[in-house]
Amino acid sequence: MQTHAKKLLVVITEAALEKLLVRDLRRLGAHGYTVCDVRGGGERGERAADWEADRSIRVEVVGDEAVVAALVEHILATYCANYAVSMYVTDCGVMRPHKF
Amino acid sequence: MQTHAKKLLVVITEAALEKLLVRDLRRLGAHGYTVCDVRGGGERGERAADWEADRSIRVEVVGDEAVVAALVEHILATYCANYAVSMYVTDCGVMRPHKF
Amino acid sequence: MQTHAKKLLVVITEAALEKLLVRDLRRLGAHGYTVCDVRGGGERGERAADWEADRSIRVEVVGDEAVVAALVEHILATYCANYAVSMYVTDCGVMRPHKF
Amino acid sequence: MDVVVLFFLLGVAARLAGSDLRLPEALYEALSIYLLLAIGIKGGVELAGQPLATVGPQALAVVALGVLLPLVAFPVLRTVGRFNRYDAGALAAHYGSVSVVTFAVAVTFLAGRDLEYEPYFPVFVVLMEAPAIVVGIVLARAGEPGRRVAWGALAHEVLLGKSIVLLLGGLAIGWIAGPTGIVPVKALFSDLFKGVLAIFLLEMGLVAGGRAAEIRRYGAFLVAFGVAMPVVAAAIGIAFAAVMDLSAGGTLLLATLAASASYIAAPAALRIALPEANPGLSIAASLGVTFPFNITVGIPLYHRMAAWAGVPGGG
Amino acid sequence: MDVVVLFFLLGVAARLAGSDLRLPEALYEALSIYLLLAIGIKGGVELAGQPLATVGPQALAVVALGVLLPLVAFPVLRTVGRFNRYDAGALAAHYGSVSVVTFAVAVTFLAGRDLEYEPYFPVFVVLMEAPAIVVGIVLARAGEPGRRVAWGALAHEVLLGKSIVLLLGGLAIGWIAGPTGIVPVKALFSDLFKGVLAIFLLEMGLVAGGRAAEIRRYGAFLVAFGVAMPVVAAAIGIAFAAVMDLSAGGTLLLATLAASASYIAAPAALRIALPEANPGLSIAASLGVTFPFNITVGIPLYHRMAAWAGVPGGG
Amino acid sequence: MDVVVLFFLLGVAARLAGSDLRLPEALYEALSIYLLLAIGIKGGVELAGQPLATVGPQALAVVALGVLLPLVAFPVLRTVGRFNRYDAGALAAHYGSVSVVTFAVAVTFLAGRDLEYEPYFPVFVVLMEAPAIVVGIVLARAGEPGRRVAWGALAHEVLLGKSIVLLLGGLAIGWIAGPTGIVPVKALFSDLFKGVLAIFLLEMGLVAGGRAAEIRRYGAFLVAFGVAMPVVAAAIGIAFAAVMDLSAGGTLLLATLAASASYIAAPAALRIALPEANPGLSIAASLGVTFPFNITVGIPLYHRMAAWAGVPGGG
Ligand SMILES: Nc1ncnc2c1ncn2[C@@H]1O[C@H](COP(=O)(O)O)[C@@H](O)[C@H]1O
Ligand SMILES: Nc1ncnc2c1ncn2[C@@H]1O[C@H](COP(=O)(O)O)[C@@H](O)[C@H]1O
Ligand SMILES: Nc1ncnc2c1ncn2[C@@H]1O[C@H](COP(=O)(O)O)[C@@H](O)[C@H]1O
Ligand code: NA
Ligand code: NA
Ligand code: NA
Repeated sequence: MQTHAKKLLVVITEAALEKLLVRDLRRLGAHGYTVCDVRGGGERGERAADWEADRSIRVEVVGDEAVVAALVEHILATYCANYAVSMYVTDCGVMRPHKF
Repeated sequence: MQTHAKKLLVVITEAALEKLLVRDLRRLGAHGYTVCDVRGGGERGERAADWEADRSIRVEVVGDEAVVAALVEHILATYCANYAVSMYVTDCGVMRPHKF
Repeated sequence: MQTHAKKLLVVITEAALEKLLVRDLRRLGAHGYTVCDVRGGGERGERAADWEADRSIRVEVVGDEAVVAALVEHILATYCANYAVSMYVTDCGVMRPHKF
Repeated sequence: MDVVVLFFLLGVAARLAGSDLRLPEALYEALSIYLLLAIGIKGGVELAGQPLATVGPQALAVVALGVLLPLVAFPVLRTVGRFNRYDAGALAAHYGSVSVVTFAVAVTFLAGRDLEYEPYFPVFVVLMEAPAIVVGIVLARAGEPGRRVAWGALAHEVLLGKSIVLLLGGLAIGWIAGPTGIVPVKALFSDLFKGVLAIFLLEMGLVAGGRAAEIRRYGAFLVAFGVAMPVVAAAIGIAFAAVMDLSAGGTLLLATLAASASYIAAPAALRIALPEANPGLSIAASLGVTFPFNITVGIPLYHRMAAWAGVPGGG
Repeated sequence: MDVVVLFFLLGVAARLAGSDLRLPEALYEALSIYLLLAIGIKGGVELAGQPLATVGPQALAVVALGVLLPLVAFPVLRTVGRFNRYDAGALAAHYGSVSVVTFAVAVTFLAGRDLEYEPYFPVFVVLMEAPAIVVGIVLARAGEPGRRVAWGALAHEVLLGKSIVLLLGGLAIGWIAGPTGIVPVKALFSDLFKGVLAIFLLEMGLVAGGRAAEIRRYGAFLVAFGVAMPVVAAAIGIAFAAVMDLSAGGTLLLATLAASASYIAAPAALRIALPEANPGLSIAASLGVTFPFNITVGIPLYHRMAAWAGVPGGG
Repeated sequence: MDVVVLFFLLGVAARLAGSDLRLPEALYEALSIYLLLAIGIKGGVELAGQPLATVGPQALAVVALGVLLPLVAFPVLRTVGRFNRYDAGALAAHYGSVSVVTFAVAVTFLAGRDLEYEPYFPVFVVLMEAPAIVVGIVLARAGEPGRRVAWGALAHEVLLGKSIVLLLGGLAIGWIAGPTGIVPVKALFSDLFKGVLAIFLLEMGLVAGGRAAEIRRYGAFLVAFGVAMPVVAAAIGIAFAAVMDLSAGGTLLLATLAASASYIAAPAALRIALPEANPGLSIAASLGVTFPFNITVGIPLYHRMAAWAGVPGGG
């Protein structure tokens, strides 16, 4: 199995940001993204998803290190001050490098 | 924390493939799998999950490198030409190696 | 992109354990967690989520190696004998290390 | 056969034929919330003006019935069924507790035959949820003096679970609002009841049909127990009804409650309080065998049994 | 314009205006399950006491209509539309099969005008689901003798899919229960039918409105086909209805079934059986063009066409 | 107490008792879509044949009321409450805007007492959604000339949000269909309204009950504001109603709209347009304090206040 090294960025944040994040990541060069509805808790308390304002999403982006770095930078600067945001990055390998 | 090295394969694809993929991965030696409903976008456009044909799933399989490689091979050969499919692989560690 | 090394623990288990796990992970020092509803199959058969007792969750915790190790230990000792549980650990990098 | 039962059979048939048809989880949840509330409300409205002097002793008898049934089931499961203590305790708990949907089908059965019953019966449903679960756990844990049961967590799980909160809440709402106060919500909670029950039964049929392979795996004893236990329980229920001096309709309802096996409250509680028990086993028996048996064959049979036992106005 | 169509237009307008309004997926699922069951039940209840001698030959004619329509569409799509064989086959399959919701809107149209129709029409809906899908696949695969179609999997997908299971199941329930047996569930399945249809049409409007960009991308031919094909198909349907000796209402319904394009059963089946076809294309045409056309302009037009063709009692 | 309010109290009680009961998110969504549409449709049907000459000036007054209320609230929040400008602006926006469900409870209150009101009131609900949100944001941003507000995005969020699209859409459908055209969907949108409202209130009770800890954390001022502000706003609303020459029922409705605080449109809009504000604060106040206060104590109180103020036919 021959794979090509990419980065996987996972962002867990408020559902209200979904539209904004998708627009941003497209603009910053990501080729795609995947969103999933989640609930959870962190610094900013429990987000039990039992009310519209309490819903959270988990956004996953596979991309080149540069794209992921730009995205991370942008999210830190734009959203982290005022929104519940968690982010982490892992290494990953893909089969068709042009896709990501 | 002593862990045993395994591979994690993540496949994001059309919901229509769920049954087929589960059958395939069982046949190719995976001991288990986890599926989650997602939405997203990529090469083949937005899959907003607002219509039956537009639903996507995220399938996660932890297994030995050989099993994951066989699965990747099979998916590339069988589904990638005609379906929206994204795949990536990461390293992971498990506690009970016989399980995966 | 400067990141700080952390561990990501993923636990896939029965929905009945959600409340217990969240309580446990808070107690053992995790700063947060994210939960997602999933379905799947493994050693203990298919969990198709078509019935209350058949629902599964996927819990994600990012934390220091020590916290994750303690959590893994606790889960192995407390739940693995009697519940459907899968766990794996991967390396990950975070931007704001104090958060996790 | 009542039309609602046909929906159940459709679900079973679709699943056995291999259809992937499934109702969304949220719909299943919504329907079960509706049914519990509606049953509670109906009972509550009629509770106004009931002589509590009668209900009190009857309520005690109903709790006693809930305690007795698992005590009957457990030894059979241990000796004839050769189950380990955990599985035997769990099964005993399921069969001593009750199924609200089976109760609803029995109420529909009575309505189709214009048979009256004590209107405060939903109170009995609430009272029979918990006792058998406690008894089943005690039986399973009896041989392990070292292990302590987290009774607090268990009480929380059962008493504050969906079934009891919504049934009791509905009872309270119906009782406070009374026959005139409830009118604004009747179009939803009363007129649509049987239609909603029908859709819920379709889903139950799909789930029950999906247990076929599991039932085959667990073998003949489980099927035999899943059929015989409700009949025995119904007979005991009819005896209790006679002592409690219930109407013909009430006798059928008590027999049905005794015969029915829980598949909502009990599984949830036992997964936490008795994790050693195999949850697939209890669900296969209660949902895959006993539930279908009760709503197709059982209820009419218990109606007959009541008549044989000399209940006036019985089948 | 019937009130239910206004809900569709609201959905389209909201989406075109850029609103993010969406109905939860589970609600969409729940409503579609309800509609299929309700349509089936209604037909089943009236099926009791129908002379099967009449229905038999008519049923054959309906299947023939389902086979014929894709044969008409395919060459046009290949030559004029210049689609590859897969896309042409898929589109032909969609347009030969039927849309249950379009059918429901036509039934509402008749009800508003007190026009009678053959009560067993839901049987025809079931019969027209599958044939065109098979024909469309055969047409697409004809040039590839090496490729074999997994007919077993396809049959499973179509015959055990949501549409046919629920329509047939509803028919069976209605037929077994009969006019009196069905009474307990009428408040849900009959009284609420049009309201539920309205909400479903709101969702359809949102989805159809969301296809605007895609339709623009696929170009003028697709729009022209999406409007012309249903009109031609309706004319063929009216001719069949004349031969079958259907009532005025039945003629409109058969014209509408012919004119309608599938967007539930066909897409699901073709994604598995004809993966080379672009699913966006068929959905854009059937849901984005033909469905709106049929429920706003088409149904009244086919009513007129039937009158022109001399159907007694037509518009 | 109206029966629908009992459902709210059941939700609060269940949550405070520690029950995990929750309605599925999709059900909550479905019910809120239904309620908005149903309220709109009802208003739209009655709008036909209303003299627009009267409605026009009243509409202007209603917008003025929406602008005035946050201007009253903001200085109090800044000085007495010592909130930062963002939180003060956000709270002011929530309290100037409206709660559709509180409005629905007030309508139910009137129906139970056979009191008439201007049938076009849903138009006022639409008109009062947005102005206070704009004013609240302007107040919060006033001290920061450097920051520009993305008014376009805000307009999109508010005007094309669920509340306004469905209310306006319902109004349009009701208005176009008229009293006879609407008949086919009445069984769903009219007969079931109060039952659906009851279940929605159960969910609101669960959510409100879940805010108890948060409310305690934010302290006494928030609770005092959450009770006093609606009473003051209701008084202002009654004064406006007198000027606008509204009926007794209309006076109560306007008082209720003034007193009610938004928890759907405002939170969504402010999270985007005023992210510095703590969303938990506004929700705790509007949903945890003001909503329960209004539907239990407030509405009857405003009815009395209107009578004291000399509105004929008032409580
Ligand atoms: N340590 C963590 N591990 C996993 N998920 C987390 C963690 N911390 C926070 N989250 C998720 O990120 C969301 C926002 O986090 P916060 O900004 O810390 O409140 C939470 O609601 C969780 O879903
Ligand atoms: N770069 C990416 N990162 C994360 N998910 C992706 C990415 N590209 C595609 N996906 C997901 O995979 C699905 C199919 O991708 P595609 O075949 O590229 O259209 C999309 O709908 C996304 O959910
Ligand atoms: N190899 C695997 N890869 C991914 N998920 C798994 C795997 N094995 C088990 N799971 C998940 O973990 C749950 C419990 O596993 P088990 O205890 O093996 O039955 C399953 O229902 C799956 O959702
Ligand atoms: Na029982
Ligand atoms: Na057709
Ligand atoms: Na207000």
